[in-house]
Amino acid sequence: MSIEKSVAGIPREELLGLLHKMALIRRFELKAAEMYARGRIKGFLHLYPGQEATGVGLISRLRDDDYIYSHYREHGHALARGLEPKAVMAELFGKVTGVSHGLGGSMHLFDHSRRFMGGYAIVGGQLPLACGTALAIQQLGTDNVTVAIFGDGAVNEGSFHESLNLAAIWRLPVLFVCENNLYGMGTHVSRVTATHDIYRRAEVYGMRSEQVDGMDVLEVRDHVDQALRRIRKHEGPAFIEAMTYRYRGHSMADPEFYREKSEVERWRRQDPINRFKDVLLRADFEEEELEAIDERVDAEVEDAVRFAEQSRFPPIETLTQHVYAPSAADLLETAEAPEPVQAEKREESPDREAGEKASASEHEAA
Amino acid sequence: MSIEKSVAGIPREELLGLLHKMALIRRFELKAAEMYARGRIKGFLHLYPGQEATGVGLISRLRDDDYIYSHYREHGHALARGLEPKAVMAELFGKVTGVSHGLGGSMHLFDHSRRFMGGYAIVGGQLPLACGTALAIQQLGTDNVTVAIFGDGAVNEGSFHESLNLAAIWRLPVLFVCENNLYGMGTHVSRVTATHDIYRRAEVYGMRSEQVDGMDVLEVRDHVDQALRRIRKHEGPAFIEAMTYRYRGHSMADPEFYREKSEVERWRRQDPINRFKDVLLRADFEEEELEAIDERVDAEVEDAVRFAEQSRFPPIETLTQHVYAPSAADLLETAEAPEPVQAEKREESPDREAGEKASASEHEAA
Amino acid sequence: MAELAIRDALRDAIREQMVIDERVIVMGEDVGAYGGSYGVTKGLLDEFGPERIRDTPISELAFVGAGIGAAIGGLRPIIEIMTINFSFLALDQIINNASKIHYMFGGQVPVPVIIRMASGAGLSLGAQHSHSLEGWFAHIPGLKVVCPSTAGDAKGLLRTAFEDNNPIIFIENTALYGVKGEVPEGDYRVPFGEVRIAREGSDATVIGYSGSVPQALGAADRLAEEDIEAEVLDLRTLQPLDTHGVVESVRKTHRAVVVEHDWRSGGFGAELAARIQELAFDDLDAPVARVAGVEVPMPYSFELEKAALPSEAQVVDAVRAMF
Amino acid sequence: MAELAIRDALRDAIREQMVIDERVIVMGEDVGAYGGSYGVTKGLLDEFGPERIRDTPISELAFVGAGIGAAIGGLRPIIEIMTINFSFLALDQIINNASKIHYMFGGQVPVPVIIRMASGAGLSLGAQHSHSLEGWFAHIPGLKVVCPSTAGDAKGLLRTAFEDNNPIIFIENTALYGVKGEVPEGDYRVPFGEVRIAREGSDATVIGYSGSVPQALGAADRLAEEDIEAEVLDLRTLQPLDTHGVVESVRKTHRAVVVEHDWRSGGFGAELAARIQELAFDDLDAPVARVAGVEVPMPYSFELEKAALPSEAQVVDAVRAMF
Ligand SMILES: Cc1ncc(C[n+]2csc(CCOP(=O)(O)OP(=O)(O)O)c2C)c(N)n1
Ligand SMILES: Cc1ncc(C[n+]2csc(CCOP(=O)(O)OP(=O)(O)O)c2C)c(N)n1
Ligand SMILES: [Mg+2]
Ligand SMILES: [Mg+2]
Repeated sequence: MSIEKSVAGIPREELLGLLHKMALIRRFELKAAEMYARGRIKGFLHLYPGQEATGVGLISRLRDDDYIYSHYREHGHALARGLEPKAVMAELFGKVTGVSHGLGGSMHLFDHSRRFMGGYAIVGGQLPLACGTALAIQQLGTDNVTVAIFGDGAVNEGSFHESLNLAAIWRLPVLFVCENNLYGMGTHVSRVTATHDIYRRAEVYGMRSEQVDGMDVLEVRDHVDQALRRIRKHEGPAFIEAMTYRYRGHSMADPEFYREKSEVERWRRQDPINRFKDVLLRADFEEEELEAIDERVDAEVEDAVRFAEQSRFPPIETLTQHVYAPSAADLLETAEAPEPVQAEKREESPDREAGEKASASEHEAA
Repeated sequence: MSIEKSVAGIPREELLGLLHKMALIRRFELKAAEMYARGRIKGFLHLYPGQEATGVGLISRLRDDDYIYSHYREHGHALARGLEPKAVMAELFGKVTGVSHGLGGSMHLFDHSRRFMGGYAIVGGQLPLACGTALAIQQLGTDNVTVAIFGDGAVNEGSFHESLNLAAIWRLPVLFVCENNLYGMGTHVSRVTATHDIYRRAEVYGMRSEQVDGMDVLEVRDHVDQALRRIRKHEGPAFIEAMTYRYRGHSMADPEFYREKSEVERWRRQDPINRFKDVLLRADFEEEELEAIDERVDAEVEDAVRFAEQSRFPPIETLTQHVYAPSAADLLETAEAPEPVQAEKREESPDREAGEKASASEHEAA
Repeated sequence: MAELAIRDALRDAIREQMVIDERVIVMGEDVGAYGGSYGVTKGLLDEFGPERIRDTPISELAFVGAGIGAAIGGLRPIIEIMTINFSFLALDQIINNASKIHYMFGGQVPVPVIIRMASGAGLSLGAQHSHSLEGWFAHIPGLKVVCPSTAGDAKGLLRTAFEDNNPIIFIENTALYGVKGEVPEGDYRVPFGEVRIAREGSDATVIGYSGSVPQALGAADRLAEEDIEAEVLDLRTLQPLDTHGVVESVRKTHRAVVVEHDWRSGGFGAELAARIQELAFDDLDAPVARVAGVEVPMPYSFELEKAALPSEAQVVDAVRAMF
Repeated sequence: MAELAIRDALRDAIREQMVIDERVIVMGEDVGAYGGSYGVTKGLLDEFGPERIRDTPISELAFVGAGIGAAIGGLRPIIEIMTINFSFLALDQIINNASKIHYMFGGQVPVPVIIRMASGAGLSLGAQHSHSLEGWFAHIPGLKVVCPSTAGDAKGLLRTAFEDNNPIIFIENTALYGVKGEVPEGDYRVPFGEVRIAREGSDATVIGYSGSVPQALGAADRLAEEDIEAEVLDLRTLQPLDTHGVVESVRKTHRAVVVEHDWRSGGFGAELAARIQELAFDDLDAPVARVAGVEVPMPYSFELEKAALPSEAQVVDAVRAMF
């Protein structure tokens, strides 16, 4: 596909929007790494640099009523979807102002209002969920779509196979997007995947499937667009394999024994942001416009950090608050307290006490 | 493939052997159904009539040192492998003389001496095991093979996908044999399987795969032979889909609401035993020879029932005997008692008492 | 009141709910034309069509996960896992997704999915088809665990489940499907977290759930002949658990025996024993006793299987030993 | 004696065994060049090559099942499931196959497979990566469950596992991998089913396993300042369980507290409480107490996670409350 033509077809503002999202993600992730090193963020942290074109190209074509299910490497998807950098950073900091109120963390970003249906940390675990939400769409008779994002490592899980088969036989409105960054942790895709091109696995379920250059935001965008159009016309699920690369280790703990620095360098040379900047410059965009975007994202990310720093941790009293969702019966019984409550009314759980007690006490593990 | 030519190539005795096995299985299964109706056999009973050519053709080409893993519809496989009809019937009767000492039942026939590695009752659950035993073969450097037998219903389980991928990337000596009898319980394969021809699913893992007429014992035999030869030469796993049909319900409880009697009749018209008899008659075999086989299997099955009837149930004292296999440490500590013992020496388990007590007591469930 | 078998009471509850709530769908292996392995969904396909009564592939992980995803997307799915023995294949979805999604995303979305499954032993189905793991599910916060032993409770608890916004593990004992009992007409519910006093008594508390309740009652009959009046409690739900109801009874009787088909070590009976001694230590005249399954993979052979399961006689002995 | 971290003690045991037993292979995700997610298998690839140190696809069900099948076929596989949280995907193979094959086929074939997995919380890994389900595995007959808390035990128990002919669930606490301890030189083993008396005492028995042992010891230190001498038991194996050792200690001290990171309801502590009151009822001066995880999906936020886990202070309080 000719890049110039696409540039021609897409309004200026939208093009700048794509660049902005990619730059924002890049900046955000580098800052997150820094905050991790400073101990502000804990646990596992999986970063997205290198893969921005895939997430941004994909998500730019979704409607507000489409659903997204992702995995644990999902900051980029969340930001592309319009989740506030502040609230995402606050989540990484474990703050109550985070998108998941500090309960989720880096791997579990969620925003129901934007139909960003979560990052999931069990490889392949989000695929059945995506099928189910697509089934709900189908039953309700609307033409929105569910997108399931996952990595090359996930394609060897049983859940992958079962989900693709289910989506195919029921013609569910799901777009499966495999971000093939060549590695699942330290394992190269070719060592564990008997199918050379992953997208061919989807074909065996009778599904439309294709491979795209995941380092080219416009190519991703274009193919996603076509796939979505078909899905909205009830033609059943589709599959896209985006060839991409992660620049950083699998997580912050990864010593990267399994690949050569030179390989990383090779991929960096076709950096999706630089490539897209080149495209824009070759069209009629000015250096300054693009630089302005960099400045803007710097500010946004600084703001996000400030916001996260200044936010509170969730109060210890809320520890047991969301274990159960309130149900009709609970609301009846607690008419005076309309806040979510735990469901077991009659349970004198010694754990609640334990939970409260613990707040005052010291903890030695780790 | 020309049937006559195969007949020509195969020694008389072997041909009669194939017929004998098929007839034995047919007779055995009908008798088992009768014994079930009479309450001698309990639980689930899944019968094999209609599929005899597949099991017999397949297993006739295996060497003694090859392994077989099967599912719960495995009486035919066990008999084809040479397990004694007596010991198989005794197992269905729950007798201590059964192949699994009465502990397994119809779904769990096993004979280590014949490398019949078990019937398994979780759909797809035997596939990873088969891969593992094939891995052992590979590590030990021999040229034997592991055969995994399963139904069309199993191909939608995650275990199918994961196992085929694993076998393919490690080039394990596994022959996967799918007995496609068109139904998984009451569900037609086409309603739940997005891939029209199941054997094509295997191709996506880069595996040699083919579809055969599972009602033709010589065709099955021939294709298995070729596949085994390649596997023994370390060319990696292979896949065979045998098209077949089960005449009876899924299990004894199946009311068969989901298919027309006429469909069953159509398949019965190409009955694998009758077809093979015709082939033999068209060659130089005599009616009497074939009738003699029928008489022989009648007697064998009558013997099997008599043996099963006359055998003892396992003594109640043995209830906890095989929970743990004896280990070096156990043998040391119980030098005076070389029999298998439970491993937890220091455990004063109240359950053992319970087990003993229960033997004398009455039980009301079910 | 109608006399109904448990399977029919369950079907009635599902049918009535499907009529009033379009969002309810049923998914599982052979729930359609076959009517479900234990006949619970028989006839529903004809009434509601294949869009709402969905036969699935044999893909437990995917269709359970899809049920969860459908609940998130606004449906009220009822998932049938043919038996609890196959639920192992779907546990990742149940534990890592269903039980946690509401909490780990900060309470943003409820997961109103009902996961039905048949459990229990005693039908000569062998080691891989005879699990009773009610207690396992009750260990996982975020799940509710329901396990009725009567037709009236089966329907009433399922109706309560329809109105609950959480993942419900609804466990049906295979040996009880055909057992008949009175089912109230009309719009009734049985609340979660309330024991049913199946028989009143003053001398000992015998606690059962699911398949063990009939044994508890049988034992109480026998004990009555010896002038020991046992109070029999049917827990009905393990999560929420009516600790209060259990402890009240034990305070009255001073003796407690738990009966369960599950293996003894780490069965739900252990939790009951632990709680009772925590909360009623000084009221106990004897340690809490457990009558449970022998710790073996279930043998196929009939007499062995009987011996592996708890019996009325063992319950009687356990109570007697306390006097 | 050498001072080694648990991860290094484990690696030494594996390496030594691989040298003397050709049948031993290691399989799991990234056990090769990556060295395992927690570094236990680091360097083994170089020493033993890719045939014996096998990186697997992310296919827990298949590679765990393949480990079982390889054991049946004559190997002595060591399977690494990266963390216990992913073991849900393989539970069908572990429960329906590994734990039952020896029994249900009449004792014809042993299944000598070791399934290692990292468990525990406290590292801010969130709800899906913080399970402590040791007790779940101990509920399944046919499995043995090992969960060391020191380097010496880790190596000694793993060496015992090598000589066992049964499926072993070998659970390693993520927070303890780096903790150093003395490891005897040479050919020693730690037997299954024997508690370790981590500290002697006469006034109360504090029972821990895996990640909770350091807390039990810390609490004992504090209690000693108040002249309460707690005896600390490290169970080391949950199946077989040293019921005798536990009961002996409680008979001496008359008080028992169980500490565990797992959720309270139905955690292994429930089984301990149930057994202790069954076997030492009259020796107890107070009900058996449990200090356990709060029943919530593990929150990510640091202070909340701390609050969800048991603390030394809670153990101290629980013991104090018994006087
Ligand atoms: C079921 C499961 N197994 C293993 C892991 C540990 N793990 C986390 S990420 C990962 C690699 C996944 O690779 P891929 O799907 O390619 O995604 P990427 O990290 O490359 O984006 C592994 C093995 C897990 N989280 N879940
Ligand atoms: C994991 C699992 N899910 C469901 C079942 C119940 N079940 C037993 S057999 C069967 C159908 C299997 O069909 P297929 O694989 O085609 O074998 P067939 O019975 O036709 O020989 C089902 C659903 C089971 N045993 N295991
Ligand atoms: Mg990847
Ligand atoms: Mg079939």
